[in-house]
Amino acid sequence: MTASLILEQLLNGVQFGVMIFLMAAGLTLVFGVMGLINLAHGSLYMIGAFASAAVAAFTGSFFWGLAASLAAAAAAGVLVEALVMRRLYDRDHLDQVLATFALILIFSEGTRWVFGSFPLYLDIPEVLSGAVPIPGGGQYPVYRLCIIFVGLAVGVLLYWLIHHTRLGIRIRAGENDREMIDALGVNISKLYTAVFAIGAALAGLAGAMVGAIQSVQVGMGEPVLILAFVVIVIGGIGSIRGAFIGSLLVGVTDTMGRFLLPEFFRLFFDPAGATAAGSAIASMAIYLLMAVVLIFRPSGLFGARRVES
Amino acid sequence: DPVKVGMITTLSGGGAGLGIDVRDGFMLALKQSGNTDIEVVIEDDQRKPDTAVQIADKMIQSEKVDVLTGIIWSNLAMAVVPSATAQGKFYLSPNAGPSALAGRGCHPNYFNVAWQNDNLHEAAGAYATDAGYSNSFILAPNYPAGQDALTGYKRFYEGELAGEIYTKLGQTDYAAEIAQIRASDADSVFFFLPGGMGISFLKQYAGSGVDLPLTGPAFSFDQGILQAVGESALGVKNTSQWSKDIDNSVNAAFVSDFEAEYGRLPSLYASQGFDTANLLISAVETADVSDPDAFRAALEAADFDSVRGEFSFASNHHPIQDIYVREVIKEGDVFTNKIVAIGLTDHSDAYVAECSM
Amino acid sequence: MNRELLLNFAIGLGLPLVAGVALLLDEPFVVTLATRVAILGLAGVGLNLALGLGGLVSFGHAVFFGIGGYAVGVLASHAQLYTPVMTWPFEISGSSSMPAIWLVAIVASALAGLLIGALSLRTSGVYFIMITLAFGQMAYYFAISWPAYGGEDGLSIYVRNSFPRLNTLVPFDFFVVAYCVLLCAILLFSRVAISPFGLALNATRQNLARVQSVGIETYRLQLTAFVLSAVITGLAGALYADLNRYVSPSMLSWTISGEIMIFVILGGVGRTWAPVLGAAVFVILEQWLGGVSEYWQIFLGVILLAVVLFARGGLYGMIAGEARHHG
Amino acid sequence: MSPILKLSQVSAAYGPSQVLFGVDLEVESGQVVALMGRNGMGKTTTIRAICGLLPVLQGNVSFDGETVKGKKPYQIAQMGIGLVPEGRRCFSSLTVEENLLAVARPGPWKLEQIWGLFPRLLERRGQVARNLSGGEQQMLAISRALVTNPRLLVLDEATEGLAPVVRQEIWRAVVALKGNSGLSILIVDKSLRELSQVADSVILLENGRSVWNGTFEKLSAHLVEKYLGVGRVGVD
Amino acid sequence: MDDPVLELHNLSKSFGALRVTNDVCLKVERKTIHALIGPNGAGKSTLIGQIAGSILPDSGQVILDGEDISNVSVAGRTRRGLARSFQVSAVIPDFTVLQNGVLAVQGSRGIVYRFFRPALGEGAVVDQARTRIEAVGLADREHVPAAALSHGERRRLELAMATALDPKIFLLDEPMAGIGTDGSEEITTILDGLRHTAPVLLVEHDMDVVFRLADMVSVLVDGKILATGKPAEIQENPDVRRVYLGEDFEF
Ligand SMILES: Nc1ncnc2c1ncn2[C@@H]1O[C@H](COP(=O)(O)OP(=O)(O)OP(=O)(O)O)[C@@H](O)[C@H]1O
Ligand SMILES: Nc1ncnc2c1ncn2[C@@H]1O[C@H](COP(=O)(O)OP(=O)(O)OP(=O)(O)O)[C@@H](O)[C@H]1O
Ligand SMILES: [Mg+2]
Ligand SMILES: [Mg+2]
Repeated sequence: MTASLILEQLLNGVQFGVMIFLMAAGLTLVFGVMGLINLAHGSLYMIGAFASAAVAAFTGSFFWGLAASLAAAAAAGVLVEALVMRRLYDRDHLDQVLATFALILIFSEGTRWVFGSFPLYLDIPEVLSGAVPIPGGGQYPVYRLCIIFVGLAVGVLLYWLIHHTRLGIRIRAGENDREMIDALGVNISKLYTAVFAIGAALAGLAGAMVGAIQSVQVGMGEPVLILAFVVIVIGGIGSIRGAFIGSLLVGVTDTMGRFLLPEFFRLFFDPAGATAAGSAIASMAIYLLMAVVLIFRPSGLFGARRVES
Repeated sequence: DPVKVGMITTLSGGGAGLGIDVRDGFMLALKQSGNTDIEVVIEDDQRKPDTAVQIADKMIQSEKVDVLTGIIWSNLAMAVVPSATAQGKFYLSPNAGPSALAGRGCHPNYFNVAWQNDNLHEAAGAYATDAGYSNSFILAPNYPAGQDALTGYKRFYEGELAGEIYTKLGQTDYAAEIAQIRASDADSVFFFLPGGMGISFLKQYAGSGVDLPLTGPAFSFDQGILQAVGESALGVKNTSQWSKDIDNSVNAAFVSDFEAEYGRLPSLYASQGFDTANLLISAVETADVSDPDAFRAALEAADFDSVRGEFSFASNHHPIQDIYVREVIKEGDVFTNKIVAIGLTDHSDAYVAECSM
Repeated sequence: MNRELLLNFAIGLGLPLVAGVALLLDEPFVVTLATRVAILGLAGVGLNLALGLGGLVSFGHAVFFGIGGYAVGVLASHAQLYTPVMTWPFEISGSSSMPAIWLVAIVASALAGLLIGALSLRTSGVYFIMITLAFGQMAYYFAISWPAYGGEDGLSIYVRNSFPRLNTLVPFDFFVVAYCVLLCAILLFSRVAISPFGLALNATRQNLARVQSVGIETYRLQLTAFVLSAVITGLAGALYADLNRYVSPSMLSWTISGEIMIFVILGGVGRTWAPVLGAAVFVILEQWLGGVSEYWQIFLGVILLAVVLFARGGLYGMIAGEARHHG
Repeated sequence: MSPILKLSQVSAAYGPSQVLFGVDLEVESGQVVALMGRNGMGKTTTIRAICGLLPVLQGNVSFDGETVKGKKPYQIAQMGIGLVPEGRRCFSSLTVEENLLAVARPGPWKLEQIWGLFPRLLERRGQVARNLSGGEQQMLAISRALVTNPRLLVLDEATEGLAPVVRQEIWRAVVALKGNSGLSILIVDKSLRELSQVADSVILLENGRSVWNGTFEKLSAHLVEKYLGVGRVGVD
Repeated sequence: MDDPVLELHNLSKSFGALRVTNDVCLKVERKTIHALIGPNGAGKSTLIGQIAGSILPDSGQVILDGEDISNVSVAGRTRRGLARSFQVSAVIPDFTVLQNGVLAVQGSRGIVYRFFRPALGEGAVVDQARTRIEAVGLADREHVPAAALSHGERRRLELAMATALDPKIFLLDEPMAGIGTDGSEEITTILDGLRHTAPVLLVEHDMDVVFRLADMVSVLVDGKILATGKPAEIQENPDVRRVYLGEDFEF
């Protein structure tokens, strides 16, 4: 185990983190900022992936696929908001849980109905394939660098949207007190639809981008959903910066855990046992991380803390 | 009176493809046999053990089936088989073959028509040895099937291990593992990553610039899934007890009939479903299910034409069969496999001895 | 709340009635289904105590469900192999007697509840949901990769454990056992809901600061409720394992936590019998739709959606009207 | 001139429980009208009905000759009604400045004017509303309504929890507003003393009905006694 | 008479750069109403919060009846005899007026860990809750859920819950706010009566009430006690007039 390998793994961790952030970005907006519990986020992610796979296969162009993923997911988002979420704003959060759980069933099986039960083919475009050498030897896949870039871009865009545009301010106001912002002359429900669609589109984009180096299949969304919630909560609900830091933490923890823990356990156990034990702990690592963070910072790293309980 | 067969298999959610193929293969065989006194009820287990148990209870208690079959996943099999056989029902496994049911937990009424879980991995190990690999890097998910896989590989592989990794079940990003492979001085990589995990790994491996030879069991290179992997899989060696180019008339007929019937190439799972049905039919034609001992004997005889050619049961009711090494190729614009070697001949499994019957 | 009372009776009597009739018509599977409803309902009643009364939305109740299950699996498997569960510091041998196993399940899930609750209750709201989920996932991955008791393949207990003077392998007998446990839990719930403890718990759900300012230590209060809830769900897990004669990590997976929560919400949060109704409807839909089409889950989704959109407060809210206030 | 706001026989309910049983109310443009009544008589409910936050069952509400019945709250607000709600209801996680930016509409009232009226808010401009003191939140609520640049300002207990000095400021401001810019004001407040100085007319509510209206001069001690339950007009 | 029920020793609290409570010392004597007035944002509620324990001071002690309760939890302080009413009504919305009262009595009497008897079956508890609710004029609203109360009605309930605690001292944060014209009279008399059961630390912006009731008045400005004294003195204090009462203030 050399220093350069450790370095590369760190890089992988960060890279994975940014990838997670990309996957969580849409939910950061919808859940973190608008305060809606949307379990169907994973489904929107899946829709994006399937749309791009289908269109890419049809047109032969990955980038048309990308466009399609945005469009399809956004459209789905608008439908969900207008037909379901909107009716639940003044309800208990638990109703949103049940409703969006139902949406998962509908989307997943609906997708399977349309596209069949086998994974779809979606590969990275020629221009972005292959690997480039990185300093300190070793190679790094071009496409992963793209994902990092897009992830960062999305992060910046979100931050700007939420904190430096009137739209962002109004959305946050709506999250605080929907009735008041309405009574003061802002058509909040229109804005909510729009922003929900943006969130959905981001989920779709992530689905397409990440789907290309993973497997485009029914049920691909749920693990993403959980991961997204994890990073948002670690970072502190409502904080874009938090979600980003959270993603990096999770990415690095998970990668380094998978990499180092087995090594670590070899100091005590026989190789086979060490590998098993090490990877067992590694698979829990991110949840351990979340638990620890919340125990010491009950509202996440950057969450708003109440002074008066 | 007709023999009633209950098929519990996965028809919804992520793993549905496998269940559907088993079902289609099975039903094709029935259709061809024209055998009217086999009646089949099919239900979806959603890949949930408790649902599978519930369905099994239903089939046994109200539908009064004589034979159960269809389960894809080891953990579901473990949930259903022991209590079903304990209640005197027959179970024919078209896919899962957990070691527990092959060894100490074997049962007279339990027959596995596909393979014991370790088989394909053992063949991969044997192939690695033949191919002269001396320093393999091996990885599999951290759950029993994964642990069995690596054990199976090591059982027949004689070289060194450059590394041994258990990944997280359902893991989707393999950058870290691939980096470790690159850093190691391995001369070959063996991996068992069923379903989406395999697709992700292969794509990312292809993009990583590492080009060590890959070997693995058929699951990630099977007809259904292969198209999704695409180029990335070309040239990979994978082990399987069946391949559409196994050269015998039954197989040829099966492949063309299946394609004619369902408009797609058959998969490994389809072939297993097909064989399972034919085994059943052969037994039903020679014995009456109401006489368990006779029926069991008929099954043990395995007097049917398998698409795999030679086929017989070991004393623990698991197959004795050849296991082939296939290479992924491209025919026209379809990705598929062709046999390049035989990994193990007339191979049984490591648990026969433990089974006392 | 008159109609609520009627509905309660309808469910409370309907369940055994169905089972009884099925017995006469020799439909053992229907009895099994009724048992399933009773057990899942029981798990829901447990969660409802924390979620409905205390507003503690736990997304980790599968842990307790699973612990109950593994209590059965471990003890029974050791009993079958005549090996002790542990020999140090003191010897515990396996057992195949339900009451004994239940005791273990209760103690185990209480301890787990105490630990998880004590840590999780430092947070609140969505953070609480997620931290409980975290503990759930940890337990799940641990169980999957821990080889001792079968890992993901789980543990088969070939025969159901025994209950004095009953043959638990007979579906109806086992139903009786499960149903009686359910009744006890329901009784407990309905008493607690209106007790001083219930009142205070209910208040913490709505305004923590206020409850503290009248001199009540809310942390202790919520922790007590959480443990109570964990115990009930754990007991349900034990019964569930015996129903299936099988335990596996899938009992610990987040989807189970989700399903239990769905039963509660679908039935009507905070209403005594609601989780049972929720479980019943869910199980029936699964059974019935499963036959309709390969894509039956779409229909399930649509129906659930319809319920949320058109019925405030779940099915109970729809039939018996909104609760005057929870509990 | 026609009234800018006119309620005729308005009745409204919260779900099953009816609260308003016929409220008549008129605000001439440029006027200050006081809406008074004991606790729980329906003042806030009347205001909610005006702003479209509560459906009008019977009767009609018209603003500037145009009926507002059935319009969405934001549409009504955009017609030119600025609400200072009971209990402040600031956007708790937004900063003072964001609270204002969220709803600001073009017109004479800009942030500068606000900072002028409430220097305190300028000091706190970067602080999230949740952490503001009660009075600061009240100031913010008032400012928030002003920056929507309404033609009718609706104040529901807007001086609650304000220090006497600040309260006097507000009353001065009200007079000033009334003077220039022809702003009309509907005001709910308990301090008779100040109201008597600024209000052109009074409407008394009793159990959801408007039982009397007229000018302050006409408001006899007996009426005050009967409907406001006050012996001496606030002062002793 | 120097036998204070409540003593504050050098309390200080900062939020970041902002010094909200600045070395505050205060004594509340028995049988008195001690008014705490001061400009908006002076730090009154924060001070109340620190006394009640919901906000932790950076330094200083809170002494209740000779006992240092600086490290006692909110609930603990209440059980030791602090009763606090919130500036923003904090009642239990889903509960009826009566249930809110019962909750308070329950808490103060430590009747919580009873699982099997109905809460509303505890005769003594319910009776006490009732009397306190009647005292604030909500008798006929007993079974209305708090969420359905008008603002003023909710303020009354808030007060009732405080009195239901039978405390050693009341901390009342703007009890008059929102109380309508009619209420003023009524509530004022109630407060007036309170001093005989227990002293009151009264935060209030309604000067009519303050100067009618208070035995002592302390003026808090920017976290510091500017002045403490008899109402008459305070009224005449030029500083107080400038920063708080307003020059043209007359009582
Ligand atoms: N959300 C609600 N649901 C049901 N009834 C309500 C609701 N809000 C208020 N009420 C009832 O409507 C009546 C009028 O309430 P409203 O708030 O209009 O009174 P108000 O005149 O504003 O009193 P206050 O001076 O205390 O603010 C009260 O009796 C109150 O109980
Ligand atoms: N958590 C906090 N973070 C930063 N500043 C705070 C926080 N809480 C209060 N403040 C500030 O401290 C000052 C004192 O607040 P406090 O609520 O005690 O004032 P107050 O005397 O009660 O005023 P009012 O009479 O208006 O209620 C205010 O200026 C407020 O902005
Ligand atoms: Mg009001
Ligand atoms: Mg204050």
